[in-house]
Amino acid sequence: MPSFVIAEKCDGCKGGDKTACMYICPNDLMVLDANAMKAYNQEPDQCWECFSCVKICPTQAIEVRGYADFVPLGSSIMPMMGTEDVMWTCKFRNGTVKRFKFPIRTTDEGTANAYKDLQGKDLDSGLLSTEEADGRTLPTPKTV
Amino acid sequence: MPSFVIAEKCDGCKGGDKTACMYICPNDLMVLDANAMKAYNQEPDQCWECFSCVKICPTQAIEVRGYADFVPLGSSIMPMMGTEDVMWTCKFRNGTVKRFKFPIRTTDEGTANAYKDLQGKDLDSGLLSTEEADGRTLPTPKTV
Amino acid sequence: MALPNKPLGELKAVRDPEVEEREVDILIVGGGMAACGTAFEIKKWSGDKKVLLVDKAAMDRSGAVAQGLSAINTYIGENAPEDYVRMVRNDLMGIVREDLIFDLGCHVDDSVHLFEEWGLPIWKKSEDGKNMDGKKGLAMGSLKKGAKPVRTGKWQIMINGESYKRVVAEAAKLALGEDNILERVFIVELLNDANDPGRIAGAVGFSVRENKVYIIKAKAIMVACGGAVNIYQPRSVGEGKGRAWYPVWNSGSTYTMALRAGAELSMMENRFTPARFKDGYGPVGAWFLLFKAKALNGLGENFAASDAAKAELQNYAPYGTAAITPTCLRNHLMLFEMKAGRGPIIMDTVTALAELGKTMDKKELKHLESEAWEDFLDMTCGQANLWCAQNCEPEKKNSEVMPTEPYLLGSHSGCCGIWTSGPDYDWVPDSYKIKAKNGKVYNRMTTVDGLFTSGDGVACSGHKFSSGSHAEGRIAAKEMVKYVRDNADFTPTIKETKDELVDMVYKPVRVFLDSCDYTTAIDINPNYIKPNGMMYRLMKATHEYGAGTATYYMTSEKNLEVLMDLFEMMREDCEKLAAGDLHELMRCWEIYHRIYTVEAHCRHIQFRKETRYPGFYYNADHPGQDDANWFCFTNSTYDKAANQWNLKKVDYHKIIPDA
Amino acid sequence: MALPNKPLGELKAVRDPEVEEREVDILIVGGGMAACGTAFEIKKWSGDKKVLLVDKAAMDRSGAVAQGLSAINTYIGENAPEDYVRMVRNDLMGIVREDLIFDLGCHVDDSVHLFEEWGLPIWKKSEDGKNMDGKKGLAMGSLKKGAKPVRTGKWQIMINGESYKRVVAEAAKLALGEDNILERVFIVELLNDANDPGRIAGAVGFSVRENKVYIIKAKAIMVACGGAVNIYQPRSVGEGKGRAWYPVWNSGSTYTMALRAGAELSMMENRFTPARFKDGYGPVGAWFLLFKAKALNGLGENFAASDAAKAELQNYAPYGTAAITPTCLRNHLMLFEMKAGRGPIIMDTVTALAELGKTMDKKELKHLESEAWEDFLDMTCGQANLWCAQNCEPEKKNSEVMPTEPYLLGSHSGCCGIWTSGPDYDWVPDSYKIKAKNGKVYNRMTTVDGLFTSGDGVACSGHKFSSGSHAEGRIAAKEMVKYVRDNADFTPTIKETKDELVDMVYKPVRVFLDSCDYTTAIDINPNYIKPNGMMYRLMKATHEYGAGTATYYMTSEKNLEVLMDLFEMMREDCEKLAAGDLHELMRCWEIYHRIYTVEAHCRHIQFRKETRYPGFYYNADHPGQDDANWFCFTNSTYDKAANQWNLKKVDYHKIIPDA
Ligand SMILES: Cc1cc2c(cc1C)N(S(=O)(=O)O)[C@@H]1C(=O)NC(=O)N=C1N2C[C@H](O)[C@H](O)[C@H](O)COP(=O)(O)OP(=O)(O)OC[C@H]1O[C@@H](n2cnc3c(N)ncnc32)[C@H](O)[C@@H]1O
Ligand SMILES: Cc1cc2c(cc1C)N(S(=O)(=O)O)[C@@H]1C(=O)NC(=O)N=C1N2C[C@H](O)[C@H](O)[C@H](O)COP(=O)(O)OP(=O)(O)OC[C@H]1O[C@@H](n2cnc3c(N)ncnc32)[C@H](O)[C@@H]1O
Ligand SMILES: Nc1ncnc2c1ncn2[C@@H]1O[C@H](COP(=O)(O)O)[C@@H](O)[C@H]1O
Ligand SMILES: Nc1ncnc2c1ncn2[C@@H]1O[C@H](COP(=O)(O)O)[C@@H](O)[C@H]1O
Ligand SMILES: Nc1ncnc2c1ncn2[C@@H]1O[C@H](COP(=O)(O)O)[C@@H](O)[C@H]1O
Ligand code: SF4
Ligand code: SF4
Ligand code: SF4
Ligand code: SF4
Ligand code: NA
Repeated sequence: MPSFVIAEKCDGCKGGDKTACMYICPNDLMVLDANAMKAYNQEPDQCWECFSCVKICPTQAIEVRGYADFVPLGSSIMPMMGTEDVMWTCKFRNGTVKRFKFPIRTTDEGTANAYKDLQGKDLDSGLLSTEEADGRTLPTPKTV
Repeated sequence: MPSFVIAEKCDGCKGGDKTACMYICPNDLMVLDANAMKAYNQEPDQCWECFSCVKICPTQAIEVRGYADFVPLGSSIMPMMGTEDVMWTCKFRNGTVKRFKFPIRTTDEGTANAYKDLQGKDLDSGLLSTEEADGRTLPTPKTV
Repeated sequence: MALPNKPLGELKAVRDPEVEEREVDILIVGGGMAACGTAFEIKKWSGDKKVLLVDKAAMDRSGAVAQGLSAINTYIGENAPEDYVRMVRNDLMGIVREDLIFDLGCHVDDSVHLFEEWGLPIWKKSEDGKNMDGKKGLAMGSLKKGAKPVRTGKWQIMINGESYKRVVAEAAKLALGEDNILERVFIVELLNDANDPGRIAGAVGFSVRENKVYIIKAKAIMVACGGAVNIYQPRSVGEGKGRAWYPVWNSGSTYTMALRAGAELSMMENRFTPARFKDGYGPVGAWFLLFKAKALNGLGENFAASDAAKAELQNYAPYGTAAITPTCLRNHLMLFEMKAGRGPIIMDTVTALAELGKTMDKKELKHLESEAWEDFLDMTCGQANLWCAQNCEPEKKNSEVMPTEPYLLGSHSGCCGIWTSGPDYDWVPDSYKIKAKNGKVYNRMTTVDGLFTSGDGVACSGHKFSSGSHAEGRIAAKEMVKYVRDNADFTPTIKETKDELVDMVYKPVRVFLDSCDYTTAIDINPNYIKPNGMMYRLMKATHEYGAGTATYYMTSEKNLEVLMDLFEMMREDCEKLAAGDLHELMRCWEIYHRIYTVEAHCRHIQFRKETRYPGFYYNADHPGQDDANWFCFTNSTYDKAANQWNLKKVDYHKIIPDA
Repeated sequence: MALPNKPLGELKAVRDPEVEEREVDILIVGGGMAACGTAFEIKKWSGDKKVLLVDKAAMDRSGAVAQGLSAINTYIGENAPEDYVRMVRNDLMGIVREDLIFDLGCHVDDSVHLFEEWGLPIWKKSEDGKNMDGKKGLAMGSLKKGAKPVRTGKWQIMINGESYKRVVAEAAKLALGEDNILERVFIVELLNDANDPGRIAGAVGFSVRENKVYIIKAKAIMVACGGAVNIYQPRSVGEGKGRAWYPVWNSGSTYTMALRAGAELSMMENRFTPARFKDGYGPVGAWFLLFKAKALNGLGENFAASDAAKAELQNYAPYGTAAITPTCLRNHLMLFEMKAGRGPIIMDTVTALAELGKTMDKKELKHLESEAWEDFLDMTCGQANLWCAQNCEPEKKNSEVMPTEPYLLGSHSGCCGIWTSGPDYDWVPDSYKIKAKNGKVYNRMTTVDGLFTSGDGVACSGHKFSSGSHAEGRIAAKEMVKYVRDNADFTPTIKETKDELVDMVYKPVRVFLDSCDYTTAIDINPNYIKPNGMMYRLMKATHEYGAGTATYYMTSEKNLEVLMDLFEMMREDCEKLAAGDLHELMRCWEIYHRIYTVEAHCRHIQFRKETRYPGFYYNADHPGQDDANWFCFTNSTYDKAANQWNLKKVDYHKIIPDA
């Protein structure tokens, strides 16, 4: 299910030298043609259809079409990312449309508690930093 | 085992609009880049390794390298066409070289007897034209 | 670098091609062995009739023999044509058209004699019984004059066939005249007569060299476009997809075009999955027959000679117990080993050559080595390179053999194809004679009036090979002329308008041009599918559900049901095939032809509720042979207006008694 | 058009890259679940030590969780860690490292609690026992505070995990600091200490964004590059090659780099060939466990519940007869049906949803439908699209399931990987404790001093999944700090010169530049091989000889022998790998890593003369389990100077008694 870029919609991330799709693709597939200022998938047969590029593109320029190997034509699925939810539009080959909304995160982006101030105490114990802070003790198994 | 063209050796058949390799490839793979005046195989994964292009190229610019799928690197086989014989040079991965010469035809090119003057007589018989000329009769099987 | 959203190919396709209309008496579609036979023969009979031959490639190297051949597998010689029928019948598990086979057996040698006259080097036996190559052998005189060929089996003779096709094409072209030949034109569809849909009236195709559509009217047409390759996933799926055993460029045009024109196909369930040297697909016949090599399983056993194998062959008596084990059963035994994990199967070239070498001097040994390499270099060059790459000298190192992916063909050791009329002899059963509208019988005519076939196109008569295909093309040539003579007042009329035909042929180009700018990469576009993508889709479907190598050639009722749905969707999606250049336009039509052909194959398997050819395919729900219900032909037609397949049983007649 | 002999790719490779040298205390290679755990934890202990994390991709979406996940498969919760050990032991047919598993079971929940705090939506049970999604479920409070998760099985909990990786990476990056992170740098090789080859001293890699080689010295290194994918021919071989079940971009770097650095691997014969929805590779766990669906064979039978199946499972007691059938045996039963031609195997979604629907109102039904789709949309989007393309609504139409091609991994339901030290507790058997040169034991340290691993890298301890991998990365983080503290006077020294390292990393670029002008097409050149070609070569070899899907996962001694020769030639031919751009340079190194990894896998299969995991693979020459000889770990090392593999047996210890 390789991703493709809709020529008209892609603005090359306005010329930033690190486009969103290039930045995100875990398989290094998305590249920018600097002359055309448009992106493309350079190796469609290595695309995992992970939709990372689709979800991140600021102009909704990226979609995916089913792998030729086994996906009949005519369907599509497209995510719309919000801050809290993702909304999926699923179009069937026969025209049926289904929409689904799912939560994606319950906190604001950037606010994950990294426990930056937490400093571990006993480096020789088996406890992780937060476990130590919680005062946990480790069990010993009943062995044979 | 896709064919490839050695850039330096190909002269684009001196600019004829019908190059030898394009003319012959049974799978329509060889094409000429008219700007570069050099040929290339446009669809290597549909090459039958039939060597037709290799054999016909007037400058010996075409060779074949084993399909990546299953052929270890380093070997080569190369035909040299004569009017009566073909001479093969077979190089092994380990350096061994074998040469073989085989007849290819026992008459001069262009002289195949097409029996142009032979006209059949009895269109309603089962005999082919040369059979009729030879005075053959057709057997009837012993049936069950 | 530019965006990769430009059409590839050096010859871009344009929306509106030129159109060239032609009108001839006889049209020959194809330029292979059969068509060359037709081309050689036809002018001897046709007088002032107009004949045109159209080949998608260049006749010098088109079709299955492009690369050459190292043997002619059908030469009757000193044998009786009755025995030839018996051999073919046994190899194909009893159900064949004995009229066609006997008829072919009566003519094939004449073509072989012509080949020799034209310059094809044929090995000869010297007076002291040694093998002489085709050049040295000239000293012994010609076959026609009684010189002895080098026989591998009872029917096969050895040649130096590197230029086999060039020689045969030369005679064909000289006989027909260059003016009557169009090369690099791909025929897309046969056209029925506007006034009589049961009759053929023309064909439509296009040039892969310029933007031009050809509309050709004809009274009689020969369709001889060879068999079907790359309809199943091959054993190599990268670059190696091209390395099919049979010619990768033959795409089932024969069967699909006939089917869509309304012709009846027969025995399309039959297929060929030859055992070949693994991956390189080099021939094994010479190794088994000439060099007397044995195939061993992973444990080093000559499994085919084991008691277990003999017992298994008993289950398929009388075929399995005949002197020569049928090709499918040879595979069956091999597959049994492979499935049990007793692979790889090894051709013991080392022992074979050592045995032969025992009675040979140095020079003879050298000659023997050369013969072994010639077998590959004259017909499967890549196998020779594979040996080089593996550092394999056959006298020192054995090689693996394995059955290939399935092919559909009617001239080699398979028998699928188009149902044709037998000759109009007394001894031919009436039900084998197709009556044309005028009440007459034309040998090798299909059930569509005026449409003939030969070579891989003729059903129920395998083991013709190169020589038989040529002879059959000649037989049909004469019959076509007869048909045209008898239908002198027929004027072919085409229902479709010129524009409708151009719209059909160039549809993939328009689909492409309508949408190609939409995305930034030319091959990934939601509005169309490239033929390459459709090819993968087809291959995966048949591979997995249609008894491909994925399942060791096993299918079942349920799997076939799934497959039929997949075919239907593929054919719907073919409306969105897209071509940016002329080469790709050909690929579009090829995949379209492949889909119909392999669908016919799988529908026949589905219809025949038995496993007639163990080793070629298995139907898990109907594992054995069922002679009570299925000792018959299965024939199919397709109604293209209604998209409807019809299958039926057709009686078999035994003509030639057992020996 | 220009000749197609120009290098592709937007970022061309140049002959002489820049070099950046770095020196840190701790290097984390990888940025997936495990590495994020390490990154989160390490600064809590490391004080002023320098830490660097290097990921080939962007941590927000790198590794296996890029696409999201719809469940966390390891959450101990109300269960006992002892039971967790028993479950893993049974699923992996008895031979596992119970110390590692128990240890993991003690820490995994802490990571899950963090995930929830960071914002990962986790489903909850409402007071009346209904399922609430991760947003609505917030009302029930957090897991840590005692809220009840929605359990599918005993160990799995449902989440809305679309942004799982983004959330986890955010915390990791905040904790470690952007300055200590290098993205888009591919690590090629780990480097041993010049003075002590049994110790790790650094790593070398390159940027895929600019022509730059990184040489990084470190005292302790974590290698956590995930599992290995596309080492066997996948079930789709065209565009669909990318649609692996596990992440196609994880290429065995973990195993190969460790192996080449001298680390001992263990249980590399283990593999995972999960049953998945056919082709789309959508997860089945929720369907079996949450929706209670059954898998049917082609005859409509619930084959796994048949008497024959029960009898078959008896053969693998006690594993086969446990309450939960081991994953490999579930496959085994399915394969038996498929091989007999009783496919396709169908997940009966229609009946399952109808059953559940019986007790539901309209709104609940709608929610159920949404849950079914969410399972795909949150982790295997393409499967959802496949349903759309097939017009498949799971309440109306069933879908096919099938086992995939083999994957190598140590965190999901497989257990291959690197042999590591257990924790230094009294109850841990001595032979499970690896002593560093200083005599101390560092949990999750490999047999190479200073080299640690976690997640997919740790052998003999499967069923960690996303949560366990994260927790394990945290465990190892602390141990690495301890190691650095204890080895304060160690100065890593690299034997190879800067030039030697650049020569090694950029060799494919130079091979390319030396020859690329020779032919007119960039991919076909006799002087080099592109990584894509080598990938096909590898996949075909393992597919056919190494128990790939070609043979229903069957191999044999003979087949393995052939395969070992093929590997050797592949590794020789890797000297001619060629890269025209930076992306292709990564592909070169990936295929290199894949070859070593899968060779290790196949050598382990060859060494272990039994079939421990029927359903994952079969050795035809050793079909059964042989507890007398093979109830042990198998460990391997590779001597890169001598190109020599060494395999041995290692004792297994039962720690946790049966229940
Ligand atoms: C490929 C191959 C074939 C053989 C063998 C080994 C190998 C590796 N072996 S061994 O295995 O035993 O080794 C044989 C052998 O040694 N001896 C022998 O006699 N025959 C062997 N064959 C079989 C014969 O070659 C075969 O029986 C005949 O060639 C069949 O003749 P014919 O039916 O005419 O098919 P063709 O392939 O020659 O020609 C097809 C033509 O059609 C053209 N074409 C196709 N589609 C078209 C379209 N749509 N429009 C226009 N033209 C369109 C083609 O260009 C071609 O001209
Ligand atoms: C792909 C996938 C995975 C899972 C599932 C379904 C699917 C479709 N399922 S279900 O089936 O049950 O549905 C699970 C599920 O629902 N629940 C669950 O908890 N876990 C599941 N997993 C398993 C977990 O995801 C898995 O256990 C962990 O992610 C393993 O963690 P780790 O060992 O860290 O591997 P990683 O893939 O996350 O990260 C690898 C990193 O290495 C980088 N990398 C790789 N090579 C490198 C190199 N040479 N140089 C530099 N960096 C280099 C990668 O970029 C990445 O950062
Ligand atoms: N083992 C065998 N026994 C008998 N005939 C064979 C055998 N192998 C090949 N042949 C025949 O030899 C010819 C060439 O075989 P092949 O190379 O398999 O196409 C065909 O006529 C085959 O039927
Ligand atoms: N049929 C089953 N029986 C028991 N557990 C299963 C079954 N299918 C999947 N699982 C478990 O459910 C989780 C997710 O499964 P999967 O989707 O197969 O990765 C894993 O923990 C599996 O072991
Ligand atoms: N229902 C089954 N599922 C999986 N394997 C089976 C089953 N029944 C038998 N087997 C295995 O299949 C092989 C052949 O068994 P049988 O057909 O009973 O001789 C043996 O290895 C059995 O262990
Ligand atoms: S993220 Fe979207 S807009 Fe930006 S370069 Fe990629 S496709 Fe174009
Ligand atoms: S879908 Fe995923 S793998 Fe494919 S191009 Fe987009 S980010 Fe890359
Ligand atoms: S035949 Fe040879 S010289 Fe002529 S265009 Fe082809 S490669 Fe070039
Ligand atoms: S070897 Fe044959 S198929 Fe390949 S390009 Fe040359 S002529 Fe065409
Ligand atoms: Na979920």
